[in-house]
Amino acid sequence: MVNTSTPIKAESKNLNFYYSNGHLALKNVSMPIYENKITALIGPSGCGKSTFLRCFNRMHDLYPGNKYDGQIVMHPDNTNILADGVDPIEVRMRISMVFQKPNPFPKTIFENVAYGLRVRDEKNHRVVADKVEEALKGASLWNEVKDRLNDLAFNLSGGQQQRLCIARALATDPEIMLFDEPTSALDPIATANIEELMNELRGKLTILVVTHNMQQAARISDYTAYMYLGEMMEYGDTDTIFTRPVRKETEDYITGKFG
Amino acid sequence: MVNTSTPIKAESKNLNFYYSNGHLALKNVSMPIYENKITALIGPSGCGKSTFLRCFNRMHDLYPGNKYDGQIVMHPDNTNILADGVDPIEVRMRISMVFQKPNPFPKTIFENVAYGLRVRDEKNHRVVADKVEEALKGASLWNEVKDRLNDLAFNLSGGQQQRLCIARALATDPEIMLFDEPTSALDPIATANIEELMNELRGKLTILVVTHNMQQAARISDYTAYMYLGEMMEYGDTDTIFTRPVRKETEDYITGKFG
Amino acid sequence: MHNNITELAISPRLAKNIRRNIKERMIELILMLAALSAVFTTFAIVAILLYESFGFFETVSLVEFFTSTEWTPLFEDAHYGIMPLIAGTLTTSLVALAVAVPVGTIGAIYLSEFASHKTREITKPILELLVGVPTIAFGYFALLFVTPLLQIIYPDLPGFNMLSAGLVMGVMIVPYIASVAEDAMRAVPMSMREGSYAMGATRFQTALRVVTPAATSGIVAAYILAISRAVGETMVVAVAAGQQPNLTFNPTEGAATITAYIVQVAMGDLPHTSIGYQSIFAAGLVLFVMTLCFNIIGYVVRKKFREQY
Amino acid sequence: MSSEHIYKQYDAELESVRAKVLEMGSLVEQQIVDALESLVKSNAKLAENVIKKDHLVNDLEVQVDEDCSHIIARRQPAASDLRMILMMIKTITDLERIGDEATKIARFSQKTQETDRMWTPRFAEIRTMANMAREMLHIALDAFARSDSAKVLKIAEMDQQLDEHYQMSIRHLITFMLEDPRTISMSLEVLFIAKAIERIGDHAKNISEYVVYMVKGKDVRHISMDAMADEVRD
Amino acid sequence: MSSEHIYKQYDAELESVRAKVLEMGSLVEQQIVDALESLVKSNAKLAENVIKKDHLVNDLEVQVDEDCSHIIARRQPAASDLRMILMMIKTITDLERIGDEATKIARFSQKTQETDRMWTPRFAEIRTMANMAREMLHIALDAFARSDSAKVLKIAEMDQQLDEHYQMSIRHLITFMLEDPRTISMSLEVLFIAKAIERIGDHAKNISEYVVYMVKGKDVRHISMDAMADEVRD
Amino acid sequence: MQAQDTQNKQSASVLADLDAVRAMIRRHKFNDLVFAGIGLIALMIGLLTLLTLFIDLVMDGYPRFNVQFFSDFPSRRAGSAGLLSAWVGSVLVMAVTFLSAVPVGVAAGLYLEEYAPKNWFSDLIEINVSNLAGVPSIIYGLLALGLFVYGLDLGQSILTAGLTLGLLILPTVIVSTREAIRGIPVAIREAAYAVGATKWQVVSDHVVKYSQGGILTGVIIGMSRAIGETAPIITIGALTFIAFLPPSPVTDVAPFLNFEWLSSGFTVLPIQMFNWLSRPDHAFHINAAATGAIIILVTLLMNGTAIYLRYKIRKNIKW
Ligand SMILES: Nc1ncnc2c1ncn2[C@@H]1O[C@H](COP(=O)(O)OP(=O)(O)OP(=O)(O)O)[C@@H](O)[C@H]1O
Ligand SMILES: Nc1ncnc2c1ncn2[C@@H]1O[C@H](COP(=O)(O)OP(=O)(O)OP(=O)(O)O)[C@@H](O)[C@H]1O
Ligand SMILES: [Mg+2]
Ligand SMILES: [Mg+2]
Ligand SMILES: O=P([O-])([O-])[O-]
Repeated sequence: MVNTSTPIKAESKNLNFYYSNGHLALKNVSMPIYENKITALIGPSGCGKSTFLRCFNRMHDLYPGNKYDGQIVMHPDNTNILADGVDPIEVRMRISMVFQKPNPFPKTIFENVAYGLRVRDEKNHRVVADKVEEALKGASLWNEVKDRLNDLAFNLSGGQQQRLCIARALATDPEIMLFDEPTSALDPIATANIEELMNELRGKLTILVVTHNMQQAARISDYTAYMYLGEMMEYGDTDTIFTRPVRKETEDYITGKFG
Repeated sequence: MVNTSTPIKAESKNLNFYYSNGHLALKNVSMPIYENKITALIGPSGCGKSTFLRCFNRMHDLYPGNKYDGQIVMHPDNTNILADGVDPIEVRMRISMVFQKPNPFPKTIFENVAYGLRVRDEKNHRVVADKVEEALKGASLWNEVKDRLNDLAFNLSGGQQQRLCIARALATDPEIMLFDEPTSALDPIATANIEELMNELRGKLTILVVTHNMQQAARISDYTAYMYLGEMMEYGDTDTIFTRPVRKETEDYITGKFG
Repeated sequence: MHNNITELAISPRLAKNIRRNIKERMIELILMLAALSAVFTTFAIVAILLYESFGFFETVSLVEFFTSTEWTPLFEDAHYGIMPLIAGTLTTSLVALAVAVPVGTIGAIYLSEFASHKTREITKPILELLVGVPTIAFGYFALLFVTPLLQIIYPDLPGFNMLSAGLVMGVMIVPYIASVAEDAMRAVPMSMREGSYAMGATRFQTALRVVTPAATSGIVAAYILAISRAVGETMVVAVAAGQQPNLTFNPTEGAATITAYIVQVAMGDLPHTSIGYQSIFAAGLVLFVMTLCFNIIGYVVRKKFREQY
Repeated sequence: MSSEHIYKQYDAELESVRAKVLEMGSLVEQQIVDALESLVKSNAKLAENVIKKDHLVNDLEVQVDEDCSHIIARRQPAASDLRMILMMIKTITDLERIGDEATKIARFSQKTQETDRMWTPRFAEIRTMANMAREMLHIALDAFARSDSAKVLKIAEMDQQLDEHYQMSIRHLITFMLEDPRTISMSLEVLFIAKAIERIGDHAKNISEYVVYMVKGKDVRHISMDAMADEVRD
Repeated sequence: MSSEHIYKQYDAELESVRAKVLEMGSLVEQQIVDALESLVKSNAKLAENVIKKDHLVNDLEVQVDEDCSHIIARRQPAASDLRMILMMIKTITDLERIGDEATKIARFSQKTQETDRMWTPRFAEIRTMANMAREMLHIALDAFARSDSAKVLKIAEMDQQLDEHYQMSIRHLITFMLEDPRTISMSLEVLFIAKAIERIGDHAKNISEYVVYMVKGKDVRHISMDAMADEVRD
Repeated sequence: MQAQDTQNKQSASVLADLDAVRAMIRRHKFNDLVFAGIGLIALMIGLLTLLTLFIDLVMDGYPRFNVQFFSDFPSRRAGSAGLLSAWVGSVLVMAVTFLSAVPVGVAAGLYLEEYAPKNWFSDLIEINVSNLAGVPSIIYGLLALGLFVYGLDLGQSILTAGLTLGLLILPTVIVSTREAIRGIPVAIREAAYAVGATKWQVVSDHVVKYSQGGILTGVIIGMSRAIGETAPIITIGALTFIAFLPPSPVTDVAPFLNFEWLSSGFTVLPIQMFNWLSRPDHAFHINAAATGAIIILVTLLMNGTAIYLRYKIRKNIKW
């Protein structure tokens, strides 16, 4: 069912996750993330989608007391990014993230996109300018902002801001991009633009996206994983999941029989 | 196309609306609201859906400088609720509203539902208690809260809070209920519950609902109006609007060809 | 037919309308009068200051007021140059700011970005307590604790000096700046920080490059409000800096500030219409105008910050 | 169908379409029975009835199609719900065709009664075939009603038998015509009836194949019976 | 199809299914042409080709059905998009049937070549009919490709003519058989071919009716030609 | 084999990159550490000062912590001087302050948030309030001196002092009232209006109720500021040596209330402290220290209460 000829970019193996209050939010989650494909995570609220996603860039390390147990192995180098010896900052340099609400920095458009490079001590102006342009083009934003790169990012519309955040993430050449409900704060038109953009990134970038909106997962993803109560209930290619899921739970969720 | 045998409960006639900054947010909007049916308003963000909805309970009167021009006629008494002589408070006693985000008062569950009665100077304890129970039953919440009516409303989940707000509105026996994106702050399961509840209210109550979510309009409404840039582009029964709309603009919006 | 029925149903409501509306109007009127008290107070302040200063400036020319380098209104040989008082005020304020701005800002950054949740929860209230300590206590502290301490290091320091008054005032203002600046930084949404961390930034990079710029106007507002407070501060300087008008910017000397002068005059029982009595209003007017300027700037900056989030 | 949707209305809508499809099925089944009865018993009234009732079937087809399109537009069905709807959209086309074939038989029946009654012997074979086809349709509809995908095997087998019967009856008819050329015209009518019955069997088989799609999500059209058995089993 | 969807992928998916349907259409059209050619020119190879290629049509049917179900599940089509998808789901069933009928003709063609060549005269009529049916299919597919609902009227008219041709050819065949009972077996084959062609016409008409549904959102099945003309016009 | 090779190479290059990256990260993290140290020191400065200040006062003043200190009038002899007239004065002045500032402040806050139309008039009030909050306290003293003492001829009385401090904390009360009200979401108001409530019903049933805690916090903070306020009281000319108590507010004859105390002369705690502090005799400095410790204790208690209240409110209300 799953196309096995596509290389695997990352793989979670028996991943458990405990929040600082002891809550076990992920239970033995194993799944592959295929290279240059879009993988969507769906499931009812509180099932652990965001928790799972945020394991990939060790975002949980920002808040003390959280505990990982299990592995997330990146390929081709076979690094377990959850291992104790691995610095979260190093992980975040390889794996970018785009958040639910557009969160541009209070800087100019240019500086927003350049931020990742500055953090990486890139001093060469030419290199920075080129990268910024490339990233903005990649995020389909270049044409709209090329004449006002020095405007404050806050002056952009919500959808543009979100594309700016995507450009910011793109500028650092990440190996994987994480999206946590990237459109739930946007109106339908901006949503469609972001979805279309993700569609264009497919094939160039490995994407893992959490979405509340089942239909969105159906529209944009190649593979879909259905999570429930911290467990991975079913994983498969999107066409299959949406037309003939294997498990009753998935079927019920997809056809609106939960409750 | 539109079922003309259903009585009309209210009707907007050539309604224009100006915000205090002079912005003309509604342009000559005319449409009927059929009795005991669900009418949905859809359209891109900023098209004036909420503005239109809030004319029905004169919510705009709370903010000075806004101006109505045109009529909203209620039947059977033929009152133009926008007329100068009509007290907005009186209008609000006939037409209830449920908001985007659940907004219970920081009071007990009981007092939340009873509030509308208190405002109407209802002093009889029996009457109040009966009405509250009835309203909570009407909002499918009674079974979940009957043992803790004196708990603070904030202790309920988001979906329950929204149903509490519906109960609060129901308790005053409104003739029309307005819903302004009632589920956009809720997760899919709570959303489905609210939609199912609205479905149960159909036939007992006239409902006007604004929704961002086209599919929601498709699921729950009997009639659908498509608004664009403050104008009513198309109005018709929901089946027709979603399978063979007349206007190109509606078609494009519904099939996702905007942009 | 229909119309009749509904009219009957509505008319008792209409009757209630009128009573209801009168009640609503009355309440609004009362509340408005209360709000006007603020305007009244301002006008009263301005009027009193102007009125009494008017008497003062009938005797003293504005030129002398602003150019004379001596302030001895109570002496036989009276001079009316406000400059010494302003110099004293500015010097103590600058010393205070020199302490409060760096300490307050760094403290704020540490609290909002580095401190653990627990540290923050404990430290923040203590800082707020510091704001509540009566200034007279700080005056005592400056005069009887800090000055002797400083005299160990610097034996020539006079008993009344602006340095110790300024230093204590600085520490007194630290929580002001730290608290307001930290609020401003905390108002920067967590999502923005997560955005930065997600790019691989460290805490310090995030604090310096993202949080601080985002909170700039809030932090600046904190500084300005702190200046205004330093300028208007009375008891610390009155107690510890001495009450001798002295045109100097050397903090190791003693000097009177505007506020200290007013206290000094008010302590002695001057006759109501004397020039000495009037002089404190003239000095007060100057002080009022200075703080007003800072307040307005601070207000504007803070408002701008509020609009941002 | 097992658990219920959160949206009761949705359940109701699906149920209503499903009921219409089943109603259409029984209408059509009755048409087959009546058409045959009219043929065998020379009951002109019955034949007329079959023909008159055809519009009911047509109306139901249009209705179900419209209902299904409304459900798709309004409910965004997925997985089993979607498969059921697509299945029904296909099924009604076949049911409508079966109705047409039944009507065709009824028309021949009317004609036959106008002419002579010498054909009764041939009817025995036709009757067997018709019963078989009716049985197939019945099983297929039952499989739909019960979401029973396994029945497709039985129906496929019956369809093969029916085809054999049909081939045989054609051979018989040819012999018949050769023996007595005066019967040619009449024989042709019988041949068309046989052909119609054979088609009914085909349509019933189609429906049972759709049931497999609905239940298992697998397309078993155009594959061998062995392959089909594999698909249905697991 | 006029303006573009915000989702280019969606446009691409719709276009791809549409292309498959059209491909299926031309495959089937070619099958008709080839089957007839093989019959007329006694070209056994061609006949075999037609039979061999039938699986291509079947495969396309399965593919389009799957694609459409995926689009419905993933894109929640509405309005014209939805109508187009439903239309295609129906259309391919008819196309597949046309393919079957063409294959059937090809089979007869093979048989005919094995036996004798005395039947050529009858082929003239068959040929006319077949051309007509092919023409109808062509117009229907063209109407689909161009979203031209008006063509349904022309096709309905042609279908009537085709039906008349068919009735006539049956009468001719009966006369023929009566004249020379030895030809009965062969005549029946020709009769089946005629019948197949008549069915092709019917299927083409169905497709053109679906086009009306796709373009106008109106169901013009089972109604009189006049009513149809009304619907198409406004 | 080949594939294996390229894969190895690829991972090798990734790892080489990683070494550079790791070195960079180490550098960055060192900066973190340095700054954290500096920050901790900065915070300690404030906290340690407070601690030292308090300990200093307590150590200096501890000989005077006894009952007599509270029950004696001031005296020329440091050893027998007490705080009686000062703390009674403080209590009475605070009463006047509370009664004058709170109703007016809350009403003004309500008007500004709920009633005032958005125009030049409300802007005027707004700017006034925020400016008043920043006006140095001594200016209030001047205002009171010109207005209450001489203008209205109220004299250097408890009433004058109370009203002065009332004006002084008025902006605090108004601002905290407004902040508290502003914390109530528009949605709550609209919800109440939507079921047909009138404006006053909305204000009294909801706005006032839900902002009580916030207002109370503001009032306590304002009062604690007033209690330690020295400059304005000096300015209006409070007496520094008072060996009598004002007439009692409660009497034994009807109507049991007596308002003479309002116009009585008075002193308050901080004035007493300032007075003792200004004397050259070190013995009086001990009295000053003891008084200072007491004032700090009182204000700390009040502030502590306010902070606790705020914390509790924040925890309970999640809009
Ligand atoms: N910081 C936290 N501390 C403790 N528990 C948490 C924390 N964040 C989330 N949880 C819990 O972990 C579970 C999974 O949360 P998570 O945010 O991953 O869900 P989600 O699937 O992303 O839901 P949503 O769709 O609402 O974003 C939930 O039960 C939640 O209550
Ligand atoms: N208070 C206001 N003052 C001035 N203009 C306003 C105000 N509120 C809304 N508008 C404008 O009126 C138009 C209609 O707004 P409205 O809120 O009714 O849109 P909407 O269709 O409900 O959009 P949404 O889906 O985002 O809620 C918009 O252009 C908006 O900018
Ligand atoms: Mg067969
Ligand atoms: Mg025909
Ligand atoms: O629909 P058919 O009779 O041609 O199978």
